Amino acid sequence: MSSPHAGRHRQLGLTDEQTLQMYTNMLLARKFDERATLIQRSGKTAFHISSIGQEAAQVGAAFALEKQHDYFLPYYRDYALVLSVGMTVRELMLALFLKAEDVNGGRQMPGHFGYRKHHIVTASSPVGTQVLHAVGFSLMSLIKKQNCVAFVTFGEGASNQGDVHEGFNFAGVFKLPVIFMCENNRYAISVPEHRQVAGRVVDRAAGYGFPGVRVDGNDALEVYRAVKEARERALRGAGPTLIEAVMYRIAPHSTSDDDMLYRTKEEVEYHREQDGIASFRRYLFDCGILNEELDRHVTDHVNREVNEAAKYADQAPYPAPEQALLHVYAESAGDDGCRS
Amino acid sequence: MSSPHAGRHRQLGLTDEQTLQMYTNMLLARKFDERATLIQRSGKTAFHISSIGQEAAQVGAAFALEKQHDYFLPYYRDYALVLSVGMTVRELMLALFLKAEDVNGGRQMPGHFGYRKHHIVTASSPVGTQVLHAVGFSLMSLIKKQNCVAFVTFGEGASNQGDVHEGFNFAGVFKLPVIFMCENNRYAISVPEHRQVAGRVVDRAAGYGFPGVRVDGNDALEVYRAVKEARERALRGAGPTLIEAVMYRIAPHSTSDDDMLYRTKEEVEYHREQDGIASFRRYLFDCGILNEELDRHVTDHVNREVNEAAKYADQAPYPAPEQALLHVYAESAGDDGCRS
Amino acid sequence: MTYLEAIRTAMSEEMQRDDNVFVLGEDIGKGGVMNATKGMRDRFGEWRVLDTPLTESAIVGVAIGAAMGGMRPIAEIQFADFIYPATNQIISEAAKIRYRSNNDWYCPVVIRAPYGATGGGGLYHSQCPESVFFGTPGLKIVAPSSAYDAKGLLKASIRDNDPVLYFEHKKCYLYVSDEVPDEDYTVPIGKAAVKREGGDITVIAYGMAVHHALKAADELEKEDISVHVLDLRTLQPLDQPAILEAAAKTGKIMIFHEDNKTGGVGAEAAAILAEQLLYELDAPVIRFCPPDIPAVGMSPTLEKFFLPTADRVKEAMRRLAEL
Amino acid sequence: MTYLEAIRTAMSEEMQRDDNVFVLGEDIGKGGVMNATKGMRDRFGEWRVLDTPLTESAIVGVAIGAAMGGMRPIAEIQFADFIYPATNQIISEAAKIRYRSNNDWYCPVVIRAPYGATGGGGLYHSQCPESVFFGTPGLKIVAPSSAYDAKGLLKASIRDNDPVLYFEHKKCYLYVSDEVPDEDYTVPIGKAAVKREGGDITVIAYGMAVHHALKAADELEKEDISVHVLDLRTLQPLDQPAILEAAAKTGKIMIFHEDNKTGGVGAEAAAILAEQLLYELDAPVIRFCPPDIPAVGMSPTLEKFFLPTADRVKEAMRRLAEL
Ligand SMILES: Cc1ncc(C[n+]2csc(CCOP(=O)(O)OP(=O)(O)O)c2C)c(N)n1
Ligand SMILES: Cc1ncc(C[n+]2csc(CCOP(=O)(O)OP(=O)(O)O)c2C)c(N)n1
Ligand SMILES: [Mg+2]
Ligand SMILES: [Mg+2]
Repeated sequence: MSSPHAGRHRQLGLTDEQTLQMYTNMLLARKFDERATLIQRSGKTAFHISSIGQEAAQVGAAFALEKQHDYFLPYYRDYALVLSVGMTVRELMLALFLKAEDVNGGRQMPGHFGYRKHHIVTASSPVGTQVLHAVGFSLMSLIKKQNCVAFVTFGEGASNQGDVHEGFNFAGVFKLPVIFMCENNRYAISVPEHRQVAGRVVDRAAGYGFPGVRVDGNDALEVYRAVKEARERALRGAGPTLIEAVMYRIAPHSTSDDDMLYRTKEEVEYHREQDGIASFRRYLFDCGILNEELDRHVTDHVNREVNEAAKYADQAPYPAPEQALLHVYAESAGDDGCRS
Repeated sequence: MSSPHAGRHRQLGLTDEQTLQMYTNMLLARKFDERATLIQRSGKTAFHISSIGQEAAQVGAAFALEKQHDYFLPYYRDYALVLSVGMTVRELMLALFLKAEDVNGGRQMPGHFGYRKHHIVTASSPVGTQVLHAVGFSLMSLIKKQNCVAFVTFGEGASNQGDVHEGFNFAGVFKLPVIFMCENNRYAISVPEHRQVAGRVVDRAAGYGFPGVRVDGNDALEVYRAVKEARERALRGAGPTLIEAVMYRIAPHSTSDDDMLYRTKEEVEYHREQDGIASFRRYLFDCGILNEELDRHVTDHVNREVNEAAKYADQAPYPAPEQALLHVYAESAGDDGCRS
Repeated sequence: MTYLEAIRTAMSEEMQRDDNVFVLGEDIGKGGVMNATKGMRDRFGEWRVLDTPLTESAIVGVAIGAAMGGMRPIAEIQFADFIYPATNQIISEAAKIRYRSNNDWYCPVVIRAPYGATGGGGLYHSQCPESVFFGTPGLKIVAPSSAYDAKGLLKASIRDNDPVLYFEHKKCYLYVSDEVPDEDYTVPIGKAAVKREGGDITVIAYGMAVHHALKAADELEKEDISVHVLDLRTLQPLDQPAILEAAAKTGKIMIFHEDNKTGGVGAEAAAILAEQLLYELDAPVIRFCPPDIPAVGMSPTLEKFFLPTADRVKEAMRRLAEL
Repeated sequence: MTYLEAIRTAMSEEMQRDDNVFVLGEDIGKGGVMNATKGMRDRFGEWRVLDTPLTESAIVGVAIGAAMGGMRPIAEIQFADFIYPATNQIISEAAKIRYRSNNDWYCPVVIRAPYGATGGGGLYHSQCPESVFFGTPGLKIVAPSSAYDAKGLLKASIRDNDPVLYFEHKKCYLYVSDEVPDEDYTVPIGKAAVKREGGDITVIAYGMAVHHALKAADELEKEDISVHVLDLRTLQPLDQPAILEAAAKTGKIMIFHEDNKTGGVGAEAAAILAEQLLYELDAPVIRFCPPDIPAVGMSPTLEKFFLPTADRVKEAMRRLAEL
């Protein structure tokens, strides 16, 4: 029995295979996340920051962009995004376990993505700074006629940082090919949206003369559509777009946070039921792309991948202590630094 | 012969006397400004930054606020504003000449206002920072139930600084009694508005959930009305207002600037004809508040004041060199610093 | 009482004493991510324990405005690593308000910044940003190492009529606990404290380094090496007489901090000695500090390599004593 | 060629040589408020001499993004006094990109900051903010004093694969003029230069202070005092061997800069001497710097009081020589 919406993904230009892949990626991110939480609780790792509730939007966005061509400036919850543009769950696990083989060499907290090969731009902790870098990449794209966009995400809390505003204005003045996506998960640690954001994030775009689009972050296809349109605008020289994807942070802020100090179980439960993965799964069932058997198969596959990755990362060696001294500066004048 | 608008000021609650005073203050600021430019050219002083073209808006705003009660956070062109809330032209001249008796003791560039007695808050050069201070004053007013507002101005260039955005958001979240007024004089040094501001300044307010009002900065009564309404909103707990007063910077950016590098004489001349003082003068004539004789009298008086102030400041002594060492910190633990 | 409780108590007592005192910062309503303000919102209400938007420049800038308006704000920066967006407000504004206005305005703001490594903080939750603000005239900087000083210096900072940057070491929060009297007291800003008397070498330190130094000194005592330990407590203005006195005592000086070596507070201390105590130095001055790398790596091996420990500092102290 | 022309020439030649090089900043299209980019927009077009909005954090942050994307941006801060809004982008981002990414990303950005007093600049158009950024590992800092070095160091900075903060002294712009060859050359980052050989005292300086020192040295020669002058040129990394060698030459060392004394680069230089050259010092190290007040007062009397001059430094040099 197919629902009235069953053809949505095809109308948007997505094949059945891509759509199934979207589902797989969401699931992979979710399973990674759940496992990472358990691993942290077991005491094996120091810290995990969860993305549960944000996977659908991230995957929707990623599929609207071009891998290894566009530039990605994710923030720390974007596991599903980076998995969709080239990172492996093993790499995420190596970061979680802070091992030498981690892209960042175990230097950074998990969730601080960066991978030149995949055009994932290195991230720091101070929130919002990456928005300006994204504008810089888009300026580069324009000047060097690279025909690519920069895609950057940030939380609704971070959206209030001065850098974000300066980035909006800079990109607006020069009509740069950049897509700003706010993952509005309603909390910045303990501070709820209404105590954090005056007005609405999406309405800020108008103040800079470019469109703001508010989408249901639990609806991967809706996000896909918005990002795809934004990308087309950007590439035809019409300038930036601000997308506000509204979702909910299901887990506490991080493994160090006790969210029951500032919200109720009921509120969380209510939102857990809106899960964007579950609804996407239903959609795939409706379309006949997924059935119980295939779903079991996908899930098994994902679980196996997560298992293997965790095992690998657990056993991988830590960086040698003296590694700490390397890479403050380029090793030689000619050293352009990148490994690729 | 009285024009159809001749009663505007009374409708707005301004007496004839106040309206004449507004005119006098504009004129005083203008004459100070012209004289300061000449003095600088003569080599007697180092630097002047002109306000010509912005007096009407400043006076309109000042008259809508309460002296020594509300807090004023002017920016460097606000001569007419500070003259209207308590400073004298002698004090402006002392600042221009950098003399010991200057409120700032000759330490700061002219145009960096500050006068605790008159609730004029000390200003620095980095643009936009004062917006956050204004928000702080309004927070104080709310917490301590002072029933006063903070009024802050800044240029359209400065409006892009991160601090301004953070201030808007902070004030919006807590509905603070603060009035933001952008004096949009179309240039930030050499950069014209369209290369500086993406979208329109006024439209940014909506992004923070409070009203934005765009007014003709050459129309003192229009600005008065907007600020008065904003003040009422603020005091009844309805939160901040952003006012964008559109005007034109008639003079070069400062005495160090050559504006013919980036705009034409014709453009300047066109705007000079829109002068807000001249139109206010015509309005007063229309209302029968001013006539040729009274105008001559007012002008003579203003000129005399400016003359005397210039002479006084010229002859006043410079600060003693060792004064430079004072007031880095409070002199004693109990020293609260202020002279009043 | 723990160092963390001392901070909380100081804030609470000052808020009780003076209605103008209030705290503002991110997540402080629920108690703060460090628990420094735990329970305070219930006691003082949400306007005096004010959860702000996630904007450090605004936290400091708004505090500056409120301070000029007659209040005594305590601005909490969630981690010292995130203080940089507020640099302009701190250096261009807070530090210069009294001076630029010729004493007409002043700015009694306290900025609390939890700093230093605790284990598992990585590059951006472990930094020691003292050196960025050190040497900014108009600003005072304190960095207590004991609960007693944490309370007394925080009270002094709140009552001070100039801006104070209050660096609280995150590792001290629960690790450090000592006697704190019930009565009201302050610890004067600008005064160092001798933490241990000794005759062979002098260690000048602040923050967690003081504890490592004391521990190492205890152990070295068994080897008949007698260590004099000076805790700077205030970084700006430095207590020059105390530095000179402590250094003159032994003539062999080690300066020890967790901030990077180059350009740190230790450079100034060493410079003061080179300028004013040259003829009494019996050995080259030593700065014992982490290497000049951007910050602490997150991986345990990297972190351990970076951080000074009592063991490592003991080695260095012994070598100095043997010179 | 003047120092200012040297800067302009270096930028123009590098832009000619490499399409990835471009300049961005406030008012640079019309030539910049200092004329550093005069005529360059006509030559290279408005995308390569890019007038930005009035937002320093964006100027630096966008430059960082473009640099990671393969370009070589030169970000102009209109006055060094206005660099502070960009502190977070400089310290948390530019300086840590290579390190935090384990050498996967790097950030070849140059930030030009006109600094120092010229007369009539007042508190916010005269500052020397070196000490704020000094001691930030991952960042390089240069501060040339001659036209030759200005050009050579700017070229080296543009070609460098790490972020460089380029402090250009505003007083040097037109005051300083010297031989600059037509051929392409660079001055290596990290190397100091002996500007004058001498045997009685050593002056270590950078920026305008070098010229005051040289002038004073010339005059002292008539009094038979022979002065050795070292120009640091690069502030980070400091050229330690050159500092030690120059200091050892005379054993009497004065460190001289326009930045405030406390926490300045001079503190580090003095600390290096106290650590590594103690036994060869014949007199206490002297730091000759302006007093620790927030900044230069605008009034001529205040400014004159604050600023070091050749006369005043000569006095101090003579006193050191006579010790
Ligand atoms: C400049 C800065 N200040 C404070 C923090 C500490 N911090 C980390 S995450 C966070 C909340 C971020 O909220 P939001 O932007 O909504 O993203 P979310 O975590 O909800 O996804 C805070 C305050 C930080 N990382 N950076
Ligand atoms: C943070 C900062 N950057 C740069 C400057 C240098 N500057 C002084 S005024 C000015 C232009 C300001 O333009 P706008 O805000 O429109 O005000 P206007 O001068 O036009 O009244 C600039 C760039 C400054 N004062 N502060
Ligand atoms: Mg959030
Ligand atoms: Mg303007």
